[in-house]
Formats: sequence, structure tokens, C-alpha cells
Amino acid sequence: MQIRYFAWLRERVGTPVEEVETSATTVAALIEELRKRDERYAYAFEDMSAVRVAIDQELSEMDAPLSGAREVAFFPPMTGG
Amino acid sequence: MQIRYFAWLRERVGTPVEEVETSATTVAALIEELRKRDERYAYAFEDMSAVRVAIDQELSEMDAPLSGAREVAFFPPMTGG
Amino acid sequence: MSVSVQQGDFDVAAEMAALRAGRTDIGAIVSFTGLVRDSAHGEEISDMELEHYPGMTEKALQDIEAKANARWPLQATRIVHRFGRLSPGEQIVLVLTASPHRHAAFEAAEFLMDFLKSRAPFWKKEGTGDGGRWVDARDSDEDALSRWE
Amino acid sequence: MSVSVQQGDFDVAAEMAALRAGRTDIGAIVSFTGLVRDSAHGEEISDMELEHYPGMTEKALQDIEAKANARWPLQATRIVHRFGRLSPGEQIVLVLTASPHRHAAFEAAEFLMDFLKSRAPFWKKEGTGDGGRWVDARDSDEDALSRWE
Repeated sequence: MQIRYFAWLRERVGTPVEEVETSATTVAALIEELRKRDERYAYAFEDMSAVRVAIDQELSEMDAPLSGAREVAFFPPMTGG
Repeated sequence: MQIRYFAWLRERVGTPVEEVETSATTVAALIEELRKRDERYAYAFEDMSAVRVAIDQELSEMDAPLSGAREVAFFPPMTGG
Repeated sequence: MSVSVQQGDFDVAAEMAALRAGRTDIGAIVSFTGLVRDSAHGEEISDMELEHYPGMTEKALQDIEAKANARWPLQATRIVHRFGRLSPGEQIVLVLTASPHRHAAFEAAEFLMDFLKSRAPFWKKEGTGDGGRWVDARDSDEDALSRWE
Repeated sequence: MSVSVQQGDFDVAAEMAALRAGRTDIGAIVSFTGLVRDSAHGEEISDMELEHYPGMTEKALQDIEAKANARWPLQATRIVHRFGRLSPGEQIVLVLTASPHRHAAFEAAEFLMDFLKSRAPFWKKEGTGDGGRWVDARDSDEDALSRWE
């Protein structure tokens, strides 16, 4: 599964994109896995109220299932316009 | 006193502007004078809900005093923009 | 703040460029352009004659513009209104508002248009097959105005 | 309906001309142009870096545009959003709406901007003396969005 990071999440994790092998079935479970892997992730996901997720480029919820997902993206609240 | 007419009031009265001698003290009294003068005016002022007045280029009410007025204008509700 | 009442056309790009020229503090510019439509009430319109009240028109537009500037934090405003005979597709009116924030720019532009519709001394006559018809003021335009009171 | 996500600048006049080209049924065109401001929270801004999510951005913009067209009687809409490094005074975003009636054009343009602010995958980093700061999403932008629900 490909994971993308944007804005300060990208800066904290240290990469814009990475390939991850996971058996997590939800977004929340995936985040738990990442947090345990390295403190960069713990830092990036320390305030979940400021984290948004998209599954295959669709905004999603943290408890959304990951089955069949090819791309998961994490980013702060959007500030377009 | 100069009187101006715009849009269909101008068409009904038949002139865009005229000089009128009057002793009327309010707009309403002036209209009564004009109505008696000629049926063109009676026609122009037949539906007063569709007539607006400006005294010296300021929107006014029909019972407004005419003292000191140099220019009175009659026109339908405005349709700008 | 600037208003023009003119027979000739206007150039939205040039007007917008003039508004922005030499400054970097503007966050939002809203423009409204009104155009002559080719039909009304299902009837074809050949042209539109815009009559106005020279002298009073300029004052009314300046007054409306001052009201908008008193009410919202605007950095610049511009009103251009044409008169005379116009063809379908031609530009009638331009309103521009500039502000640090988008809501002020949007609201002020709507406010200006709502006032222009029923408080600026213009009258429209639509050219139709039977010689033309004066456009009636609409209740909805008065209603639009009342929300700013 | 048309959206562009691009690094280069856009030309409001050309975009507006394209919207109007060859038609005489449009009554109202509203444009919104967002610009980079030279300061924020009393601090000077040297530049702005706009990051986005290629692929998702285009889909989000098309989705927003379709929602606006489903909700108001629009004759044309256009969204252009830039990304990359921009200087104060430069254009960031353009929204255009065309309708027979002014209220639909105004409302749709505000709706599009409200959605772009907090539902289009862009992130802004302001260049400040201490190396730059990611712009925080504002509660007022979420509030603005909630009025369309």
C-alpha cells in the first residue's frame, strides 16, 4: 500500500510517499502500526484532531476500512482558495 | 421650477423637461396642479404606486415640501444594474 | 472609490489591474459584470435602451459606494455603469470590490448590486417586436435590498 | 464546467472572455480572485508555498464544480487554482460563475470558494523570517461551509 504525506505531516515523517506492508484493516489501526514503528510517526500523529485522511483520493474517516485500498494519504486540514 | 420626467413618465407627458410656475407647497399638490392642466399628466400620474420623485436630485416622499426646490423629477421605480 | 457613468464599454481586466496596481495587501477581489440578455419572459430582445438621470446618477453611485466602504473593510471599490443603446451580450455594469478577506469582498459586491438595481436612477427599455417595453421593477429586488437594513 | 490546477499564472480577462464567447444569454458573471497578501497576523510574508495532492486536487475541484452546477441555474463555471511558490500580490485562485440571474452567480461563487478553502487538498506555507509557517485552517472557514448544508 502506498502512503502519502502532505504539508507538516510530510515534514515530520520525512518523506512524501512510501510503500508499506500492513495487515491493518482500518486507518486507525494503520496509524497505530506506524506510531510503534518510529518516533517520526508518533510525532506526526500526536494530535489526531489536526490529521485528515484520504483513501484512494477520497476524503475518509479514521475508522474507514482499508480493504482494497491502494493509496492512503495523511495531511492537515486543507487551506486552499 | 424645472420638472424632469424619465422613462414612461417622460413618454406620457411628452417632454423630458419643462419650466413650471407653481405655488404648490408639496410634491403631491404639484401633481394635482399638473393633473388638472392636461390629460397627459393625468395619464402619467394615474398609478401613483408606480411613481417616484426626486427633489434636487435626492429621492423624496410625495408629501415633501417644495420650498426652495429648483428641480423636481418624476420617474418609475428604478431598474439599474 | 471611483464611479463612472458612461456610454462606452469598459474593460474588466484593465479595471481590475488598476485596482491591484502597486499593492500587495489585497487578499480578495470580487467582480460582478451585468450583461444584456437576448430574451426576457420568453420573448426575444433585440436591444436595450438604458435611460438615466445625469447628475443624480453619479451622486447616487458615489453615495452607494461610500455606504459599502463604511460597512465593510474594503481596500478599493469601483463602479462602472453604462447608458444608451446596448445589444444582447454587451456589458451593462461592473462592480469591483477588494478586501483582505473574501466574505467582505463578496458581501460588499452583492450590497452594491442590490442598491444599483433599485436605487440608482436608471431605467431599462427592452426592444421587442412590438416597439419596446419598459422593464418593471421586481419585488425580489426590493426584497434583496431589505436584507441590508 | 472546467477546472485547471497549474503552476503558471492565469488571465482573468481571457477566462471571462472564454466564458462569454459566442453567447448572449448570460445575465451575470461573478469572479473571485484570491491573491497572496504581504502580511498575516501582523507579520511580513516574503512568499507563499502552495502544496497540493496531484490527482485528488483535480477530482475535488471537479466534484465541487458539479455540486454548484446541480444547486444553481448556472450557464458556465470555471475554477483555476495555482500551486508552487508565489510572491505577495500574485494571483492564487480564480472562480467564475455565469447565470441568467445575479443571486445565483453570487451564491455559487461563494459556495465554490467556501469549499475550496477547506475541502480542496491544498496547503499553504507562508515564508516568514523564521523559515516559514504552515497556515492553520480557520474555524470561520468551517463555519462558512456549514451554511450550505
